[in-house]
This record gives sequence, structure tokens and C-alpha cells, in this order.
Amino acid sequence: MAQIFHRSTNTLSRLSIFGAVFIVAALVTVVGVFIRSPYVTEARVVREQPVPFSHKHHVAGIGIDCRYCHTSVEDSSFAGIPPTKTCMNCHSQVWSDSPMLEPVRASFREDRSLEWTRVNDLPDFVYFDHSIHVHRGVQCTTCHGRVEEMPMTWRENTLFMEWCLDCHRHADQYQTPGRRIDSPMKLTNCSVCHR
Amino acid sequence: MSQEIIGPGHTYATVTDKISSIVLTRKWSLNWLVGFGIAFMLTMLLMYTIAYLLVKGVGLWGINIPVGWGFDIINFVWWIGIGHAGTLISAILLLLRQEWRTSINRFAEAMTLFAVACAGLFPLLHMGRPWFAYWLIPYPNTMNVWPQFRSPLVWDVFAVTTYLTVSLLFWFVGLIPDLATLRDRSSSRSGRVIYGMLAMGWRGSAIHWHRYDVAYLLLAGLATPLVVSVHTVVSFDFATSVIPGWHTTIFPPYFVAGAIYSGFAMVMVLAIPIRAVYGLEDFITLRHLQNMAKVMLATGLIVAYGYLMEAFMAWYSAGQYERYMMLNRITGPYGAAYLGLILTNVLIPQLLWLKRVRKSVLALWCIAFIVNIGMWLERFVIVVTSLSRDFLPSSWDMYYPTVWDWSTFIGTIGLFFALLFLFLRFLPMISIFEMRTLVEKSEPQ
Amino acid sequence: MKPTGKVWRTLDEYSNSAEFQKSLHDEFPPHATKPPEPLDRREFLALISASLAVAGLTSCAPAIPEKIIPYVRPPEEVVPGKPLFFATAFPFGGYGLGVLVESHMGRPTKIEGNPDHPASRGSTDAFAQASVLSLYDQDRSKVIISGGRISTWDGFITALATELETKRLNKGAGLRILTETITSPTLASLLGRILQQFPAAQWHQYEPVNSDNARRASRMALGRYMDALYHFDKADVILSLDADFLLSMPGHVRAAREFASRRRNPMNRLYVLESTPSITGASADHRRPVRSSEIPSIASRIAGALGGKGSGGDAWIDALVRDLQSARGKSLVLAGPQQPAGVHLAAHTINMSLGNVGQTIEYVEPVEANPVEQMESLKQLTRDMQQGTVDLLVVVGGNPVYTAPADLEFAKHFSNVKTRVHLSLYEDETSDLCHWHVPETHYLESWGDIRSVDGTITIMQPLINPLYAGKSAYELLSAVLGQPTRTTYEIVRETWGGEEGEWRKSVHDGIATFSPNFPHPPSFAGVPLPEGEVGGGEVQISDSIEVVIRADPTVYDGRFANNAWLQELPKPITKVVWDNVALVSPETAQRLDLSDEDVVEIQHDGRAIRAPVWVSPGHAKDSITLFLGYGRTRAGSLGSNRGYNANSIRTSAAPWIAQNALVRKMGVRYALVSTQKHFLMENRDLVRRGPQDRADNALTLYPEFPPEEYAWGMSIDLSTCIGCNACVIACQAENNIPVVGKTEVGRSREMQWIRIDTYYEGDANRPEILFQPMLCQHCENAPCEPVCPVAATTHSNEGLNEMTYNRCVGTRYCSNNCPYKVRRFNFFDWHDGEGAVMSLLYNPDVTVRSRGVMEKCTYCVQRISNARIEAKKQDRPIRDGEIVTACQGTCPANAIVFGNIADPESRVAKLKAEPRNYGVLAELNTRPRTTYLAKVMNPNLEMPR
Amino acid sequence: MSDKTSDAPIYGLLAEFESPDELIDAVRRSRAAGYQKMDAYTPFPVEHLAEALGFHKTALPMIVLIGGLVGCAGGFLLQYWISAVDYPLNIGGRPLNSWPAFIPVTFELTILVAALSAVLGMLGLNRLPMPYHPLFNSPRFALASRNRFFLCIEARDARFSREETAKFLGEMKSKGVSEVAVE
Repeated sequence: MAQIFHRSTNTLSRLSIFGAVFIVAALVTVVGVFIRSPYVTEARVVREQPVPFSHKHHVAGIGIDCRYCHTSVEDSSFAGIPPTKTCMNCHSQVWSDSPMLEPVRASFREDRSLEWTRVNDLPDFVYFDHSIHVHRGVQCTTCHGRVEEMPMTWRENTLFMEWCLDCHRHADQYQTPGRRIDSPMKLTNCSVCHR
Repeated sequence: MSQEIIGPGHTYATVTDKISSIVLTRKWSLNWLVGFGIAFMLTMLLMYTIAYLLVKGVGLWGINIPVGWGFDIINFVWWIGIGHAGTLISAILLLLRQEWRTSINRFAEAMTLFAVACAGLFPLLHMGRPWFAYWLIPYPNTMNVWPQFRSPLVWDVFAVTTYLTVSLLFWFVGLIPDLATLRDRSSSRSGRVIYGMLAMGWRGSAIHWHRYDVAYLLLAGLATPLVVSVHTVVSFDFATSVIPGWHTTIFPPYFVAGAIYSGFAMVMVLAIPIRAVYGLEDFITLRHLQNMAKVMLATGLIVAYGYLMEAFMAWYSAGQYERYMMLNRITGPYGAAYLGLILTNVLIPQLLWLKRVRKSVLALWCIAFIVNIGMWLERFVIVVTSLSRDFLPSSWDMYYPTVWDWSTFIGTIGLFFALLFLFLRFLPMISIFEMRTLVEKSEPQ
Repeated sequence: MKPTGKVWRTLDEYSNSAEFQKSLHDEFPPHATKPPEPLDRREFLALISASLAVAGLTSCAPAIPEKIIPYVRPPEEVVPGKPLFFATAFPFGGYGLGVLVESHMGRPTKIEGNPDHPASRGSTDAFAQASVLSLYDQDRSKVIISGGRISTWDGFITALATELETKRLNKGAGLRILTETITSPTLASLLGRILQQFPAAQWHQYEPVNSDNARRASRMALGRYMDALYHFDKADVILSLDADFLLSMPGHVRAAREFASRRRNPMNRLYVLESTPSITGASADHRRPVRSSEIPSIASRIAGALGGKGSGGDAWIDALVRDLQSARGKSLVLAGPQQPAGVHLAAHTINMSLGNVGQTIEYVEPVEANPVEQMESLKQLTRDMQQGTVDLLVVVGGNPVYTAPADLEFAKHFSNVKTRVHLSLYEDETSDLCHWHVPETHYLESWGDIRSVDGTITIMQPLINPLYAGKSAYELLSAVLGQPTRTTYEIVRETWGGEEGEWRKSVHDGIATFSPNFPHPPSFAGVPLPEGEVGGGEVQISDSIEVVIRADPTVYDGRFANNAWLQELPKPITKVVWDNVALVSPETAQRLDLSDEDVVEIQHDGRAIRAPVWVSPGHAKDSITLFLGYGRTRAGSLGSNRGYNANSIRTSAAPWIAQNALVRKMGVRYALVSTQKHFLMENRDLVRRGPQDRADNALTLYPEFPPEEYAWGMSIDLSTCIGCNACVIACQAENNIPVVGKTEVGRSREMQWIRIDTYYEGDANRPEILFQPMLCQHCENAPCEPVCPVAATTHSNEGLNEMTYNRCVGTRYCSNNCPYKVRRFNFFDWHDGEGAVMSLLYNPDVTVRSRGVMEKCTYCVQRISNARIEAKKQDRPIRDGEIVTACQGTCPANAIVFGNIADPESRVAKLKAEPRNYGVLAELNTRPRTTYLAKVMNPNLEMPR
Repeated sequence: MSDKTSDAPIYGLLAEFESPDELIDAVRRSRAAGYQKMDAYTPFPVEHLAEALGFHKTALPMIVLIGGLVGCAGGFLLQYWISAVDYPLNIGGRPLNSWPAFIPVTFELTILVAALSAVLGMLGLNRLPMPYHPLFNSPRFALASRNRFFLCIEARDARFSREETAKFLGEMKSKGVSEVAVE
């Protein structure tokens, strides 16, 4: 009988079998890298905002404290987004006619809220409480990065569960020294974050 | 030997031609087309059911609280049980040097694969959120959360996938030399290429045969404990729980026995018509059927012993919940199922003691069929009856299957037969090279 | 007390009927399937996405960015993310129940009791808990309707004004106002002023469930209307003559609290005579089922026996009387509102003769602004309508067209009225027949004032702006006065005057502290009683069947018909949902060859209704109980066309108890659904009695996890639990628990996290009724946890059995392996098709569960977390009693106590140290954190067995 | 057959037999004659043939053993690490290292890896897959998978010579000898 296959098929067929293992492994790695990439996580990606608000200018430049705007960060789960009123405290005098700030003035005039785009957004089934983290001495920058250096705000971290756990397992490395530290076993209870 | 395990007058050439011709023939038989058509339609029914299930949710089924599992798990256990005959025949009987296994192991293995495939569907579909099924696999993930290895369901995942893989390997390794035969005998180019690919260039070298035998024996050695473990693990789903009627140490042995029981029954149900249709009476002789009948009888007795011990222990334990469970099984709202189970699984198979019955092909087929029903009832009794009345009478309730329960069940039967028909058409249903060895042994030339 | 009597599994089996025998062998009864609907487009898309999800990967595309919308000008004291609590009062049958309402960013989400309010003392009832759902009900009427067309407030005002102009000429003759029971000082003064402006006008009051009989009695006994104010906590011996004071009488929350406070040492003793098994009867030490129509004669026999006459050789009465006499000044006899005046008189006489007046019972000035005998009032109105002397009728609240007794033919005469105006929360049967329908504001949407049974005044404050174009009763009446533009606030504020500080304080506290224009009434110690009349003498009882009519325990008189929570709330004892039934005793059922779900026709006084039968052990024989509140035609999408309408057989002459009824079996069946199918304990040690041997805590092979500073646990006292269901709804409201509808409950897929297991013990005609609240036991060796393949249910180091919904894949294995069957599964997307309004109701601290996940009681983990965070912030341990679970908070009987069992000083730890403490199924070594205090009763040993 | 252009390189000489016994006999004699590089091809495993060819033991069992041990250790350690080290959780009060509960998965993984190494090992040692092989150039060779038994003495054998070897094979009672072309 005649040959059915060409010589080359020998190599090919063996590659296809023994190479399969490596192909799968490579695929897994690629996916792993991909879902952690900014394209998916949007970490360090600047968001469009109705007003080009610069933390860099307000915090580093002028030296306003975070809590001036994010008032409830110390006593509520929600850090608080400043009401237009807060902006107008200064901007009724400063830059009071800058076209860039027109949306703010409009909001104040027409009593219509500004609609900011969420930068740090957790799933609805995750219950994060700012106040306790602040109280236990976790710096704002620990999670939010050096906001004072962000001309336009981006999310510093992935906010993946693995990222949360990293801190909850090694609280000592992230809390300011001297604060009471709970054991990892306590801090990794499911109900600490999920209810 | 009272009877031959291969008809007289066969040579290497005749067995080869006879078996391979079934596959290599060009024309499609009408029976095949009709059979496959029906099976295929049922498969489509399964597809529709699954689609609708994914849209609406498992609420379509009759399950509720307290009866959280219904047909889904019943069918899972039933199919996986049927899936035990193949590997058992191939592996254990091989190790026991039971030559009569030769002519039935091939399609018993195929049957195993298809049954396990059907079984595998149910653990997936029974989930409330099947699209997260991959959470049961330990893979590095962004949540840093892993499967919970104390759960018998995770054991199931590993047991079933391992079983599927090993059975597949076993089956394929067995096929290689026959694929070579088909490659060399196929008249069409495409046939030669396809079978050639699958045969991997097998050329029957003595050295290869040597390693091949070693590998095949090792596989058999590995598959034997595996086949026992699979249904043991499945039985753990129940045995490790606290529910009266589930929490029973005797489950592993009698689940395994039951699995072999139903497995052989299914082989019988399939083998009898197939040998008739394809005229393989010379290869699947009455002796095969009788041996299988004996295995059924033996395993059936083990199962019966299981039922007996369950009842005895319920009484002997003096635990009020156990006792009530047993009483409820027999006299409760699902009593009919239990009595039917005893009838079909314990009483009727006793006919196999009679040689007359064992000699009658028709009788064997009927009994095998009945046993398959019985084994299904067994799972129904275990799953549903136990759950419907457990500890707190306040939460007792009944389970009624819906049309969707039935369509899922019947759909998988369709899938099973569709795959089986394809196998019969495109692969040798009897191991040709092993038949050649039989020829040599039976009448050396 | 040991369980006695023949053991019977279900009632069917008890009567050994055919269909039970059938069901024994019928493996797959037919009615099991849900008709499959074809795939529509939306579902098809869902399918596509589902199959994509099946394809495996988590979303690989960036999510749609969420918006975040701050205030423009921040409101005061609102801290985003923190709830606020406001005091107000829940109006029910005219009386107020002081409550605190939890508000998240302006959304009222949860009702709690007001600890300072004497009628609440921190607890509430199922109605109050569910009232918040009505606020967000999509079926509430939203606009003013005139002749079937949408109209405006101004349109209505102009129309009303022209009407009233003509009225002014004839002093308002023909102007009638029909209200429900009114205790509100402001409404009263408005009505008063209307009657001044229109001297010839008349004000009628009617509620289907009223205290007319008590009224009549007090008029006969005391010469005028007075309210009886009971002090259950002071009573050692209580005799209830058909009085369900724990659930269906005004002030029942307060009553329950006082009563329960005496179910511990020193323990009181309760005797109950009643026809229909009620939770009060279930809590009795001695319950005697008697037909309601026999109670008058029994009452007079008791009164007689106390007065020295014989009891007619009734050992039960003799023992009772001796017990009463031994508790002079410390006993209490009360009669049910549905018993005729004679019985109330008898109760008064007995209380007088026992010197209870001033001790356990006070006679006080009526709390109602203008008490009338409401049935009379309604009769008179209908009579006048019939004669055509009424040409402008303003119906303020209520739904007379539906609730009026059949014999008055209210609807028919109603149409004689020239102009008909109706103010109500829903567009209901009455609105249908009105020229003008005005949507009413929900009590959480409007200012107001109201008094509770003990006279306490509460200023009601709005929690939210009206969701729809609603108007309050205050605004409507003010409009009748020709001041349509005044706001409710102005109207109420004007009534009270007083200076701002006091007003604010009153509003804040939920109790009007400043000197009100309505002083708390003086109590009358002794009042002379007329001779005779007592008990109404020996009424001759025909042995034909009597019909007893009751307010429904969950939808009441029908006002809650469209409240899904209450509809799906299992009725106490019967456990039936979404329907009303006709209760009969097993004996009667056998005699009439009836069984559950048989439809019977009940004829009385020439009228007939058809109702499905429910066999109720402990019901009086030859008596059939019907429930109001169903058979409504215009209640809304949920409440309409459910059950039968008992009003259509009710007569003004015999509104509660009617004799000589004919009951005929129709031979058809009507499918009823109950959440419990099996009411016998099968001699299992579930509800235990008396002190326990402590052998429960078995050994374990597992190494202990290190003890933590907190170990949460719960103790439930079975002696005090009255099975009132308040906890069930409280839990539902707190934890965003969905309703599933009658069909799905029928497939036993109800979702309530806590249920009241009910068991009968003993003789079916006179059983003991036992309650056992059943919720997640938070076992330390939880069977549910090791079987979860994905670690979705785990154990916290503080001993909580955690359920992580977002991790659950829905294998249901945990539920199968739960010996208590307290886990609930989302078989479908129960929130599918819910409107946007509904989402305002949700508690933001609790995840809304999606399809395919398991859920269960979490010990209100959200409350624990918040308390822990607060404590940590203040660097202090969590105080005992700082965490109150929703069920515990609402429980009027104080039966539930939650806390830290690691602290031996905590209340719960002390309770668990009591000898009565035991764990259900503890022999399985699940080591439940929820344990029960065994039931203790205080039987009178002289009682005949 | 043997009238091919004698300069074209060949893979070897193929002798065809009717029964296993003849084949074994031929193999023995070829070995006796000092031929080393040869192989026999049969439609089913023939006992003693491999030994006759001087092939005695294979490394396969060792490979499978190692595979099994790897699966076993890997399986248990995976579970231990996950449950007790990486994310320790209190599951129903069971110990973090609930080793009895870890046995089933450990066992399954043992079998799985062992079985995979058995099959892959067999293929590897046999240099399979090899869809192309000079032997397939021989038209008669198709019968090796039906009912014929072949002996092939390969050209790379030291003592190989077209004429000598062909004659040598011809002397045995073979159904015929044919040359196997390389291309």
C-alpha cells in the first residue's frame, strides 16, 4: 500500500500531543494576566468627569485636607462625595467665572446634582466601611494611592478580593503602628465584608 | 467449556472482515437511520430543556425545601451506576483472565463513556447557578477562594472526571490496533486518513505489542480500584450526611454492587438486540449472556443484602429517626416506590436461578430491563423519601416531578443512544485483535 | 405535663379518610406541573447571556461605570450611609401604636417599637411591621379620579366648593361624613368645626371590627361610654371569655407584653373559653372549646357561681371559680368584642365582685373623640341614604361598600346619594361607586396625631414626601371647612399650639409631653352596677351549626388585602396563606363528611356563601368560623378575588355570632396552601417541658477552635412565645426577604427565614397547641457547612453560621443536610418584575439575593457588624443588649434574647444557664447556638382532666 | 519485486509468514545468524516474540509508579495547603487539616496521573504517533493488521546485504520476501 501521510506528520502529531500540555498552561497564564490587566480592572485608568477636578491641585497645591470634602469618612461606611455647596464655598469667589466650572455653578443655580463617575466601585454584595478602616489607622493612600498627585482621578488598585485579603491577612503591615490589630482569622471571616 | 465463546470455523481473516465490514460498509441501514433519528430528536429535547432551565432556573423542577434534590441527582447516580459495567468488564475481568469478556468489553466501555457523559450533565444542571460550576475546580483566581475539599460534591467532581478520563484512555488504547486495521482496510481515502490519524501509525511491532500489553494491564490495575471508588464516592454524597436514610455506613459497598448490577443489566439490554441486528451471535454467544446473568444474580443478591441490612440496622440502632425513616419508606406516601423497588430489584431477578430462564434470550432481556427500572427506583427511594420526611415534622413535604424533570431525564436517554448509534456506525464494536487471539487459542492453525 | 391521648399523624389520617389512603399509595399525584411558558425575546436574550456565562469566563469587558450623585445642598444631620430613626405612630383601628421608623437617606425601610411609648414598650406587631410595605405598594391609588377620569385637587376643590355653597343655605342638611374610628384630636376638632359650620350635617363612624358590644355594656353598666383599661401584669388569674386579647383586640401589643411578663415567676394562670382556636387560647393553661353562642350562659353561670349560686354541676367552672376567688383583686375577667353586651356585663360584675376594679382593670374616659355604637351609626346613615335625605357623602378612609353587613345593602342605597366622595389609600370597591376618589397619604407620608388605647397622644411625623398625589384626611376635612390650601402640618400644629421647644420634643419622643388639650382621663375605681341583665341570662342554644365571624389574623378586615407580606404570612395555627378558610372541628367535619379543601355552602338568614373548609383541632363543635378581609374585588393586583367575602353573609343584627346556619357540602374542592402539612411531633423531643437533664451536650472528637471574646447565641422562651407572627414579618422587612405567591408556597418554596412551628398534642378535639419559632440554629458543628463545595457557607470565629450569597452556586446540599430545614432557596428570580418603587424599600445593609442562591437567618449579621464597628471605633467591647435582632426587637412577649454567650453576665448567657435550657435535636451533636427554654405551664390542679 | 533498481536505498527486507510459530522460528534463526536490527509485526500480541527478539524489560511500570506518587503527594498537599495554609476557614467546626476528608481526592488524583503516565509513557517509548513509516511503503504490509505475520531485517544492520539477507530469508518457509523502500 502507499503511504497515507507525509514524513512531517510524525513531528506534527507528536508536537500536537506533547505540546498540548504546554499550550493549556500558557492559555491559563494568559487569561490570568488578562483579567488582572488595567483593560479589565480599570485600575490606574482615568475616568471622564463632568468637571475636570484635580486632586493634585486641591490637595498638593492648596493643601486641603481629604476630610474637608469627604466629610463622613470618619464616622460612616461612605466617605461622602462633596455636595455642590462645598465647591461653591470657595468657587463663589475663586475662579467664579471660569468656564470650566460652569457645570458646578449651574448645578448650584438650578439645584441639580452633579453626576460624577464612580472611580472606586465595589460590587453590591461587598460592604466596605471607611470609618473603621480610618479609625484603625489605614491611610487613605493605602487604598487610594497618592491622590494628591493625580491631576485626574484614577483607581489605584484592582479592588479584587485577593487585594482586600492581602491587607486583611497582614493588617500589621498596613495599619499605623500602635493601633489595635485583629487576627487574620477574625479579619478573613466572610461576614466581615459579605452580608 | 460448556459452550464456546466464539463460533466455530473462524480464522484471523474472517473475524477481521466480519467485524470491520460493519464499519467500513458504505450503505446506511434503515434501522440505524430510524434509531438514530429518534435518539437525535430526544437529544434536541434535552437541548431545549437545558436552554429553558438556564433562563428560568431550577425552579422548573419539582424540587423544594425539604426535598432539595430530585430527578437531577437520581438520574446522576443512575447513569453513573450504569457507567460501571464497561470499565469493570474491561479491567477486572481482564485481570481475572476471563476471556469471554473480549467480545463485549469494547462496546461496554463505549456505553460507559456515554453513560458517564449523561451522568456528568446532572451535577452541572442541578446547580442554581451552573455558570459558576468552574468554582468547584481548584484554579488560582482573583478571589483567593478555593473549593471546599470536605464536601462530597467536590469529591464527585474529581471522581467523575478521573473516571471519565481513565475510561476514555482505556477505551482508546484498546482501539489503537483496530484503528490500524480499519486504516489498512478502508477503501476510501478519507477513511484511511481519519483512521490513520487515530491509529497513530500503529504497525503491530512486537516490541510495541509488548509495551502495549504492559500498559494495558497497568491501566486495568488502576481502573479496578477506580471503578470501585467512583460509586463509593457517589454514595458518600449521602453517607456523610446526617439525614436518616442517608447516614448509612453500608452505602459504599451496596452502591458499588448496585452499580455493577445496573451496568450489566444495561449491557444486556443493549447487547441482545445488537447481536441480533448485526448477526454477531458467533462472537456474543449465549455463554456471554449467561455469564452476565450470573454476575447480575450475584450483585443483585449483594444489593438485596444491602436493603435487608438497612432495615435491620434501622431497627437495631433503636434510633427513633432511623426507625421512622424505615417505616415511612415502606408505609409512607412513597411506599409504592419502595415496594416496586423490592419487586423489580430483588424478587424478579431471582428467576435467574433457573437455567431455563438463563437460556432464554428474551427472558434475560426483560429481566435486565426490569432491573434497570428497579435501580432507578432505588435511587428515587433513597433521595426523595429520605428528604421528604426528616427530623422536624413541621417541615415535612412531598416532591412531585414536573414535565421538566421528565424531559431532562428522557433527553439524556436520547443523548446516550445517539452517541451509541454513532459508535456502532463508525468504530468496531468488538475488539478485533483480541478476537484474533481468541481464534488462536480456540483453534490453533 | 406528659403528652396524652391517641397519636394521630395528620387530621386526614385521624379521620382515616379515603384520600389519605390514596395519598399513601399515590406516588406522583397529578397537579404537580407548572405550565411552561414559551420563550419571549427578553428571556431569549437572557438565555444568550446565560450561555455566555456558561462559557466560563468572568466578564472580560470593563463594567459600565456607575454614577455617583451628591446633594447640591446637604440636609442637616443626614450622614450618608447611616440610618436615622424617627418617632411616629402606626394607626390601626383608630388607635395608635408608638413606633420608631428607620430611614436610609430619606427612605423609610423598617418599623421598630418605641420603647418609651406605653402601648408599644419597644415592640410591635405583624401589621405595623408590614405597614412599610404598603407605603411602597405599586397598586396604591396615585391620582384623583372623578367619574373614571383623572382629575386634580383643584378640580375637586371647585366641585366640592359649589356643593358646599348650596349646603350652606340649608345648614348642611344632607351633608354626611363617614369616618372610621377617630382618636385623633385634630381630626376631632376639624369634624367639630364642620358640624358647627353645618349644624344639620352629621358625622357617622363605622369599622367592621369595632367595640359596639363593650360600648353597649358600659352604657348599661356605667350609664355612659367608658373604656376598660386592663393591667395584665397585675393579674394572677385571667379569664378570657372569647377574648383574643393577644392578637385581635385594641392594644394587643401592650397586652401581650404585660401578659408575657407574668409567664415567668410568679406565673399567672390563663383560662380561655372560645370557639375558634386563637393564639390566646393556645397560650392558656386551661382552654375550653365552647361554641361562641354558649358563652353568655356560661358567663352568667360563672357570675352566678361567684355570687354563691351553683354552677350547674360543672366541675370546670367550679375549679375556675375557686381559683378566681382565691385571687381577689389579682384576677381579671374580660370578654371578647364579638360577645354580646351581656357577657361584658358579666365580666364587669365579676371584676367588681372580685375587687379587681382599680387593680387589674380601670374604667377610663373613652380614648375615642366621639364614641358611638358604630353599627347603629352606619344603619342610620343607610336608612337616610335610602330615604334620599343624603346628597353629599364624604367617606374619609374605610371601605364601607365592601365592609358593610349584607343586610344593610349599603352599596344599593349608596347610589342614592347625589355626590359621593371617597378618600382612601387604594382605589377600592367604595371608590368605584364614588364621584370623587381622592388618594390618601400613607401614615408615613403625612403629619398627624393619634391616641393609643391608654390615651397616650403621639404626634405623627412624615418620613418621606408623598410618593403620589396623596391627600391626608386632615387636608380633606379642612377643604370641607373651605380651607383647601392649608397643609397637614399647619392643621396639626394649630391644634397643639404650645411653644416650639415642647412641640419639637413631643414630635421627637413620639409622645406628646406638653399639657395636651386632652388630659389623660381619670380612672373610676368603683361604679355601681344595675341588677339583672348580667350575662344575658340563659339564651336557649339550638344545636344546629353556629357561624362565628372573625377578623382575619393577617389581612384584618381587608385593609391589608394587597400587602404581600401579610398575605404570605402563615395564619397562626392553621398556617394557611393567601386565602381565608372556614374552620370546623374534626368532630363536626366527620359528622358532615368534610375534609380540608372541601367547599361548603353556608346559608344564614336567606344569604349564602361558599367557602373552603379547614379542619381545625380544638375548634368548638357544631360551630364554623369565617374570616373577614377576603373576597375583595378591587383590592389591587394581589388582594383581589381571593377567598370568600364573609361580609356577604354578615348581618347588622348578628355581626359576629349567628345561629341556625345551614352548611352544605358542595362536592367540589378548592386548593388551599399551608406552610405546614404535619402538626404532630411524632413523640420527638422538639417542644420540651419543664427542667431538662443536661445530657445534651455530647462529646466531640474535633479539636475546639480557640474561644473568642464574642460568641453569639440566642435563647427563645417557649413559655412566653405567643406565636403572634410579629417576628416573621420583622425578619422579612429587615432582610429583604421576597414573597413567592400562593403557587410557589404550595410547592413549599416560601422564603421566610423564621417560622412558627405549630404542633398539636393530645385529643384532636381538645388538643394542646404548641408554638416553636424555628430559625437557623447557628450550630457550632453545622452539618450544612462541610457539604458546601465552594465554601459559601462557613463559620465565623464568633460562631455565626455565615452564608455568602455571592459565592453560592446553589447545589442545595446544605439545605438537604440541615436537620432543621431552615434554609431557603431562590428557585426563581423572586424579584423579577418588581417595580422601581419597590427597590426603595430594601435595607441597604443586606444583599438582595439573586436566582439560584441559598439564604437563611444570619442573626442579623448586618446589625452585629455595625455594632462591632461602632464599638471598635470607641475602643470598647460591645455592650450586652447593644445588638438586637429584628425578631427580638419586635417580639411583644420578649421571648427572644440575643447576645454574647461568652460573657457569663450577659442576659442570654444567664438564660442558657437556666435548667429549662435545651437545644433542639442536640443529640445530633450539632451544638446549636440557638437554644430554647422549655415550656412551663401553670395548670390548676383542681381542674378535671 | 526484487527487480528494483539496486542503487535505491532500502529500509529493509520484509518476510511474510502465515502463523505466529513460523514467525517466531524465523526470528530465532535470524538472531542465530547474527542479525541484530530486526523487528517482527503481527496482527495481535504474540507470546515470546519480544523475548525472541531479545527484548526483555520495559521502564513503563516505573514511570507509572512515579506518576502515581506524584499525583498522590500533589493531591494531598494541594488540599492541605488550600484548607489549612492559604485560606483557613472554620467549616462546621471541623479541623483545618481534615485529612480523612482529603483522602478521596488524593486517591482520585493518584489514579488519574498514574493512568495518564501509563498511556503517554507507552506512546512515548513506542515513539508513537508515527503516521509515516517506511514499512507502509510495502504493499503487503497492510495484512499485518489482518492475518499475516512479518519479519523485517533492517538495512542498518551490520551484517545486512540485499542479496545475502534476501536469500537467507527466502530459505525459510515464508510466503515471500520483499524490499521495503525508504521513500
